Amino acid sequence: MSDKDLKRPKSHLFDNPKNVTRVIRGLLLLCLVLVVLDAVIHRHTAHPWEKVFAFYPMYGFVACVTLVLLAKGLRKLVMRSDDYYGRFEEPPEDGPASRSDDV
Amino acid sequence: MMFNFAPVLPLLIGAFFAALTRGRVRALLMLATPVVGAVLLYTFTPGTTVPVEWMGLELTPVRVDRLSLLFGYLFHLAAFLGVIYSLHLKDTLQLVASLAYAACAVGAVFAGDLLTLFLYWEALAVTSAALVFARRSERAFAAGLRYLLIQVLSGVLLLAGAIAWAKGGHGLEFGHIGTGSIAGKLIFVAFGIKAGFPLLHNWLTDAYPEATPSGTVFLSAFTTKVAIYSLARGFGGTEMLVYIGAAMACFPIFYAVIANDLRRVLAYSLINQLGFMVVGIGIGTELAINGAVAHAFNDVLFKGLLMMSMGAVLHVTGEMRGSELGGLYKRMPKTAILCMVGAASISAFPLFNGFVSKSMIVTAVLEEGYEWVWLALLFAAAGVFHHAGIKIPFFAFFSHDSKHVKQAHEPPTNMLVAMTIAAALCIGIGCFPGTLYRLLPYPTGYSPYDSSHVLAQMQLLAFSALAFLSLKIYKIYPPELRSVNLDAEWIYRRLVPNAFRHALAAVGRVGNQVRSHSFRLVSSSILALARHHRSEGVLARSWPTGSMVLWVAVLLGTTLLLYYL
Amino acid sequence: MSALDHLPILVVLIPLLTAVICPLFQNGRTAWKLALGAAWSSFAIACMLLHQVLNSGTVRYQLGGWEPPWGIEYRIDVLGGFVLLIVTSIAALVLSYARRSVEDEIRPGRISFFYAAFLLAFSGLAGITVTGDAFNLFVFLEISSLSSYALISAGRDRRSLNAAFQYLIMGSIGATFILIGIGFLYMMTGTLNMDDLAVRLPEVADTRTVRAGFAFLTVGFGLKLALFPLHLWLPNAYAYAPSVVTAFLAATATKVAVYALLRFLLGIFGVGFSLMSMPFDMILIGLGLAGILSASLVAVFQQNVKRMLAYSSVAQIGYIALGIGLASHTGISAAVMHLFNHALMKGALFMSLGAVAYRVGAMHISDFAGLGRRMPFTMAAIAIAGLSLIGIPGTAGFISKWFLVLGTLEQGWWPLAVLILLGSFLALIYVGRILEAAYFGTPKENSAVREAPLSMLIPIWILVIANVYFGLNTELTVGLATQATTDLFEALP
Amino acid sequence: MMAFLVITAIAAIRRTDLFAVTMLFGIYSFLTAVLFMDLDAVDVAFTEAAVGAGISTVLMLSTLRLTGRFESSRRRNPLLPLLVVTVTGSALVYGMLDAPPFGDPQAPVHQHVAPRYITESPDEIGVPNMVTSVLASYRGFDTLGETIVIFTAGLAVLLLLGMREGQNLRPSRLAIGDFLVLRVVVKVLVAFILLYALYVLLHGDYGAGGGFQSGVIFATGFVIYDLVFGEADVRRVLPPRWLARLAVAGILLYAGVGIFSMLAGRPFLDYSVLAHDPVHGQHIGILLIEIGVGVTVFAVILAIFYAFSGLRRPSQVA
Repeated sequence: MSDKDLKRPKSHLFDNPKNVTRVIRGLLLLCLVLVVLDAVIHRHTAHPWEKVFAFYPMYGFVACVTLVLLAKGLRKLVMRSDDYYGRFEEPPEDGPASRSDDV
Repeated sequence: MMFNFAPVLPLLIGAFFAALTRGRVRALLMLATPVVGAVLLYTFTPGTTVPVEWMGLELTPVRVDRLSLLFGYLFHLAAFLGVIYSLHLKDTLQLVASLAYAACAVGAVFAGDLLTLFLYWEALAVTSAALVFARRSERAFAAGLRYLLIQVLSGVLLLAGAIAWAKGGHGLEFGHIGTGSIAGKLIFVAFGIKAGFPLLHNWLTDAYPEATPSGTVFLSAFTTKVAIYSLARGFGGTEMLVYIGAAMACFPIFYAVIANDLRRVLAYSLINQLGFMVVGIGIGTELAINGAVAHAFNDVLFKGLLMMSMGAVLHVTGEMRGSELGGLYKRMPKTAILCMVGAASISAFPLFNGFVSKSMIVTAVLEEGYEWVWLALLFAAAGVFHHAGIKIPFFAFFSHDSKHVKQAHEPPTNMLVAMTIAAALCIGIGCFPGTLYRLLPYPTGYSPYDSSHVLAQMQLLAFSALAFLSLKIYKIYPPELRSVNLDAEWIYRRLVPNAFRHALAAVGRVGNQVRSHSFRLVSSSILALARHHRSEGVLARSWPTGSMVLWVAVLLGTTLLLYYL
Repeated sequence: MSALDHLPILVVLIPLLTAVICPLFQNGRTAWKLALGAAWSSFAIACMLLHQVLNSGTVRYQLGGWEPPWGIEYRIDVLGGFVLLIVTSIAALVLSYARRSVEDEIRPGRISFFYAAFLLAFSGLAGITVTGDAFNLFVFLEISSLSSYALISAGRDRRSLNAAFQYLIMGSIGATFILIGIGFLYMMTGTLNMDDLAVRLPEVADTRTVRAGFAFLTVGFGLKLALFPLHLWLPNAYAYAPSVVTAFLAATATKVAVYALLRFLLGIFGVGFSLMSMPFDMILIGLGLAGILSASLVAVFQQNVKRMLAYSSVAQIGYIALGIGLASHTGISAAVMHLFNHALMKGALFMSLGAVAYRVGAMHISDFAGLGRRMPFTMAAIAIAGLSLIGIPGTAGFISKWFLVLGTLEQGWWPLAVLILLGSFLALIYVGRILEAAYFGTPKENSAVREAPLSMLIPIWILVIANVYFGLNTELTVGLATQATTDLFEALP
Repeated sequence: MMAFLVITAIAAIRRTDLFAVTMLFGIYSFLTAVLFMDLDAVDVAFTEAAVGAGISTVLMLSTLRLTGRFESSRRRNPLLPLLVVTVTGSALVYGMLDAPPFGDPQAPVHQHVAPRYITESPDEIGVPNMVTSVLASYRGFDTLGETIVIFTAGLAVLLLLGMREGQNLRPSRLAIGDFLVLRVVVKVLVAFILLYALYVLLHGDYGAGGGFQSGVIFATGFVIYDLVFGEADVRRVLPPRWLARLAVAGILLYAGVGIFSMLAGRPFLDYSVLAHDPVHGQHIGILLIEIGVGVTVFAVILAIFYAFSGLRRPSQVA
């Protein structure tokens, strides 16, 4: 793969938005299958809550959303500038704090 | 006599010769060292102890049992991987320190008494601090000093506890201690510092991101695992640990989500994983202890793998902040894949090693009826996937293309080899957990792969991923920002110094206004303490002879009066 | 009498007479060889004596053939033999190391005088440890003090004159106080022999005169051993003296003063009087603690490394005083052990500083920048001895601190233990400062500093290895210290 | 007498004129010596007179010529020191009230060790002066120690100032030497001083005196001669190098006696082996060591004096 990279430096796997969409669709499909399996497979449970339909999927989803939202809130509380504890030698860097969350 | 140091010797000798040799000889030597050590361990029979008398104390420098043997093998394995990973280095300080550090960790788990444990405990502090210092930046130096202070503090507490424990008539033997006595509490806190208990954890998230690339690989393997071992031996079944562990498993993930430095993310996730182990120890059933120990074993592998992959990125780009990285899969595909293996392992995907140990702990928690703790662990497990499983690879290798993509390339072969071995072990243990289970302290009939477990875990993880995806798509996910996030370290890095300053100022003001003698006394004595001891302070100055003589007279008068009384 | 019976006097007489002969040689090299021979033979004799003492109990020798209490008696017990061993071994090592350092720091015409004075100081200290006569002890104290003043004033730095002068004044006051104390004791008992004093004192112990004498002795020895706040002469004296002198005095002089204190206060007055019925234990603990904390704190801020370690010596004396003040078997053994261990580490440290002075010529902490690379062996020696100073396990310093902490806990005074550890922590900081400069500082560009010569490195490393060896194998130190303490406790009701 | 002593001491502290202070010190020593006489301690008084009033005054005077005459004065608040000293002093006096009364024959001092010195020393040692027999024989080793203390002092001065050899010497013209009367008197006096010193040395067994005092007096003689006639003459008689050798020789003589007794199978400094009759041996031993002490003391004092006067020379040339 790396050899190919060198020859065609501009086209990588996720440079093509179609591939990204594929991944997303794959994940959605997986989720669906897993929920369906929950209904199909008989599971032995140790705790009453486990018997609730789709307990794990819901818990996982809710937990993560809560986590992120709380963390964002936490950021308001604890985030400080980079040199809060005093300035140290700066790694080679240019420009102000850049955002990097554009998928 | 030789046997007193036997488990430590190979690594120690290796460290010694690593200091003297260079180049290929040193590489071979350092590779051979952990292998020889591991073979030596193989000759030990569990149940061996060697009593030694030292300073009138009955000591047991070496005690071999299943628990210590398991950790012994683990540390040799970790040292072996670490050595491979750092083969390209020419920095003698780092190489010597890392082998010596591994040696101390091995010594600590074979220590049969508290004093020997303390010796290795402090040696661990010093040798590991060297790995932080070896980064040789101002930042690393400051972080290393803070790290060293806290580590030494832990040692001091351990020593104090050990003395009190011995005074309590228990002898120095390192067995079950419990938190019943003052001594036990002291030792508990000492272990807790090294295990990264909440509010005592800051040395970890502070220093690990500042160490050298390979230094952090070593750091993540030893110190905390020694603490886990010590907790397992000294405080198995202490209920408080269940709650402490649950807290440890949960709170760091919030920080991990917003931390920018990816190795800091891993440091927080290390605490989170330690939380699982601590819960297991706190529950104290055979299954739980087995789970904790097995998880410690696996954590060394997958956390090592993740640290190695991040170290590789740092090595190649010189950058570790998530906000400045991204898109590296184009240039470092092998590293990216290996990193994802580590991410899958830490997230406990079935067929990866995290799964086979984490599920033991979770099962044990449920068996003992800790309902809320179980929910907390589930939450933590989902969170792990979120920050370590997705965030690390995503921001380092995918996300947007950073400016580093142009110059990036695969790391040196030795790094790749080390990562490959670790990844292979992660998958190997994940697929065939029986080998690991046979090494555990208690016999186990546990089987992780039943449909319920696998399905539940897959559902949990898949929907966590879904959550990440949707948050990302709806732009709710917090962006990576260059920032410092306050943590408990703020107390000693900011609050205490500031409070001290403010208190002084306030005390001075109040003193002026109210002319209150007591306040002035406090303020002036604190100020005086600082002022008088500076190099030109009263207590440090050269004195005129007359004043010295005056002191003599004062002292003579005082003693005379005291003696007449 | 066979030659073996004469050992107690020979151990003092050999260096003493060699010292007297030394000035006759204009050639410093010859004087050095003589001194070296004398020191090593004293060391050999000290070993034999200690062996004798351990095998057959206290060794006695009647000078002039007059039996005590009429004549002067030499009397070596375990404690004396132990301290004698410290003094002779350090003297032998320091002298082995001395040649190049002395040639570098002392004017050529005065080298033989220097060695003579050195040997006089040495024999004075050795004399104190072997004598069993209170006045004779004073005489040897005078010999050692007087020659110490001379040795200190021989420093290159002009400030050494002032330092020596202050030491002279303070030392003389100390000596006078000791003399007055001895005088009071003589007045009340009519004898000068230590054993005899010990027998006759209890009858008159309740008089104010004896107590006044006790106070004089306390303060006099306090001055000599640089007990806080009587330590003010010490930092400058150590900082500006020639390297060899600092190494020798720091490792031995205060130790011998502590020995004399122990001998008088415990051997003569008895533990019961000194530490139980007098508040002396409280004085020692208070001042010892103040010394540990204050002097360590000062050391943290010092810029001159030699002065930093001098303050650290004051702090270490604090530990010893604290140990004695605990008035328990463990505490006093800890103090005795610390005598030995402190001699090992301070000897090694100051000798290494001497090597730095030899190559670099300056003692400011900035002069140490980058020496970790330029003088790796010297700096490694400083590092290891520094660790021992902090009390890192595996080094000798740990052993005595361990026993000290044990002693405080035995009494249930755990806050004291915490403060002792705080002292160690301060030591960590100041030693850390040196090492930081040496290993992380950037060296001055123009300097072409090389590693110290082998003739200096070998003695340094013998001490460094001893620091580690006695940290691991504690049989000798702990055994001797415990036995010496037992003897002190059992000597008297 | 005590009152005089105190007054002198206070006066010495208050004066800033160093010359006057030196003189006051001389007076102080002399008063002390008289006080010792009063207490029947003839030997001590003799020593105090010779050292305190004699040689140290001379040395201080010659130092004064090197430095200035007046003290550079610095005033500090004397109240605190005064308070401390008063408290301590009164505590001491209070302590002393408990001591056995002065001159009490029942005092422990007179009861324990001393009786043997008094009653048996004539038989054991055969020297009428009991002080001499205590110092030189019973406690002979202390005396060796003290001699070495003196030697150390000399060594210290040499180490500090170095020893100058006499090649660049010339008879110096000192103001003090210009008076003819002084010259004549001193010339005559010096002979007597030296003779007296010898007497004190050899007569030490019987009357007050001994090697120490004799050495001091001997040295005083040389110093006076030097002060008046310049150092060249004295140095020609006794070059500095010889002084060092003399000092060494004195101690070696002393220690040699001890070593001889060791070789003879007795403890160090046991004089009884020096002759067939132990008492006679003691006698010889004491004489020998007194000579040793005298020689060393003399040589050291003179060497110190040389060292200081050697310092003076360059400044005069300049």
